[in-house]
Amino acid sequence: MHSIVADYNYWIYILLMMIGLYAMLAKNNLIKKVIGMSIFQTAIIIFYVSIGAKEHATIPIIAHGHGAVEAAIDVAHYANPLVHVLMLTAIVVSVGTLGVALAICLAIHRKYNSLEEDEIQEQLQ
Amino acid sequence: MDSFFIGIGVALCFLMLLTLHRAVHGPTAIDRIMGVNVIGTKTTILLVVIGTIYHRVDMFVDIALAYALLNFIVTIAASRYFHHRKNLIPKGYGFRIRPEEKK
Amino acid sequence: MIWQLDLSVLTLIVICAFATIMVKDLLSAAIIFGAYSFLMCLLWTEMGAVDVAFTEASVGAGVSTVLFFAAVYQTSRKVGARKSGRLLSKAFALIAALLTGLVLVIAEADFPGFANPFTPASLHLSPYYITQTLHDTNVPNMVTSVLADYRGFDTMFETAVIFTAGLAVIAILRRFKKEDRHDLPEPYVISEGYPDTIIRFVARQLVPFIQLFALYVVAHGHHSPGGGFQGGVILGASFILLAISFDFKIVLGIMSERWNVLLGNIGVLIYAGIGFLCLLLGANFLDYSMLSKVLPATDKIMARSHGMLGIEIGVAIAVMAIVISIYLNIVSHGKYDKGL
Amino acid sequence: MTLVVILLTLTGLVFFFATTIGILRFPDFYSRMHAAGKGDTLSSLIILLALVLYNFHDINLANLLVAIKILLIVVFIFMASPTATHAIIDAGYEASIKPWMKKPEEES
Repeated sequence: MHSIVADYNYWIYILLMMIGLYAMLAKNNLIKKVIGMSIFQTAIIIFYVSIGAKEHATIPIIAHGHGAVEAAIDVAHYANPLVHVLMLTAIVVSVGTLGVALAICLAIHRKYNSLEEDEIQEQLQ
Repeated sequence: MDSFFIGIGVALCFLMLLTLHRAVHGPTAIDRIMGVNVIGTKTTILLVVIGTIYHRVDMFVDIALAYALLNFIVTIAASRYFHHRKNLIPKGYGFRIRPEEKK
Repeated sequence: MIWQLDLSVLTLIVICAFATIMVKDLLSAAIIFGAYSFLMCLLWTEMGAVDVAFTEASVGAGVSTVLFFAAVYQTSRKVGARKSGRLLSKAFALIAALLTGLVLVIAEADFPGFANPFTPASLHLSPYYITQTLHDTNVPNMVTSVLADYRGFDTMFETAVIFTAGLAVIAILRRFKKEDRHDLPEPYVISEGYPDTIIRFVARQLVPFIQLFALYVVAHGHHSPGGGFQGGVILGASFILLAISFDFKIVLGIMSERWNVLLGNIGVLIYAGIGFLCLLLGANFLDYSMLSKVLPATDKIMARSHGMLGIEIGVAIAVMAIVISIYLNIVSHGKYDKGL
Repeated sequence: MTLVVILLTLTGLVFFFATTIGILRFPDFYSRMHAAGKGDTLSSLIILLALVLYNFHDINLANLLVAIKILLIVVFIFMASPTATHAIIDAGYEASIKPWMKKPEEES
């Protein structure tokens, strides 16, 4: 019970990853598959950001106020900025992949007039 | 005072859960749009509340401002659908077909 | 992090994810996915990842949900009926997903504890960034300094990836010649000839504020959350708002296709060009401290800060152009004559 | 000051609660939208005002800037939220949703 609450983020990321994977594999509709891919991506982002989280830590921007700069910076006082950088770019890249995936869906719909996987396969045979 | 704001945040999350019922189960797609619109407003406020809990509101207020400006786009884009295509509840949509939809 | 909010928001997220997958209507799925992205933004904020939250806010509210809507409008809203032969493949998919979950659950036992400040990820590299950022670059926002300076090479290729995505969308959808377009479906138009004065008026009032705010986000990214990616996405979203509330043509009038592609190129070129400028001045690629020779009245530390600003501007221009380009191609079926 | 902040926040929360009850319990789309549009805008105004007061504990430039930004959020919510409501209701009207009547119409 303790580990379920303490590692809640990790459990949820596993659950979301399973939901996304299931949608990508089982759903018949291509746009549903794209939504599953997006959920999968966000699961991975949750994992990374959870690794970077620290208890009692503030956001990774140094409180500079106006003129007063802290002399010594306590590392445990700021959240890990590295994972934030990696995930920030991952989100913007996910827009790019989303755009390409939807463009491919549109091109498929143009040619086969359907977004269902099995109907497209019937037409292909 | 911090625990007071955390309580406010949790209460807002609970209200979002109730609104999510409308967004998830809402009989028509338009009810869903309405639910998402309300969730968006609550998100804007929760962002400022979280900033208050962190004692760094000056850093969080920009995100809330972005939401206040952009939240509008999703709603308009979604609601425009019904001007040309009026099939509100086509057959087989939603989680299950309710008795009143079968008419 | 605030664990009370953490628990509540994560529970809401799981409900949203289930609903998005289960609902049998693509438009509703896209709408619930919008709520999912709002909740994601809350989760990042609550864990202290403000820059990630800002990106998610601008992307989720401005672009990705609208792209889903556009794709659903241009294709069809219907999800096909269930067929009997699908049951077996669904069972296989369920087994595969459960197996993946099982492997991850077993691996979870070895994960460092959540919110532990002494995990391996937080011990080796990131303490340097946290303690030295202000000393090295005079930029209080560590995320900006790591993004644009310490890991600038990485970010350059991320920008190149986005640029490639824009090119790929153009290559897949765009038909330049009129005679090639006979097989294309008619794009679904919602805004043309629709006289809704209220929405038009409010959109016309809001768009300048959105663009001004985007410029502020780009310029102020050194001191507060924000930066090139976020500002670029917000700028792109302002054009999307114009296209939705007015007309497809008005966006093309402001930003023609030629200019759009050119701006995408210019953005990536600014990034790479600043890197090469550093190379010419005798430093390493993207080592901005040598820019102090060119910029008047700056020492090496401030030169790094100014170099970052130049890069953020390049990223913002590229991202804006690519977002607009992807949107215009998807809504007009690559015809650029009319659309959403 | 703290008392005023707590009172304002709780008032906003009550209005939010009323909004949610309205969204859940009203019988048809138009009345639900009525609850959502009005209650949401008002309660966001009240809670954000409380947060402005709470963050404005001592007067200096930084705090003034934050207060102005939060008030700008209020302004934009007041511009955008009613317009969004208008757009949704318009969509519902165009999709020919029938308003709810107290006496259900005769089965046809």
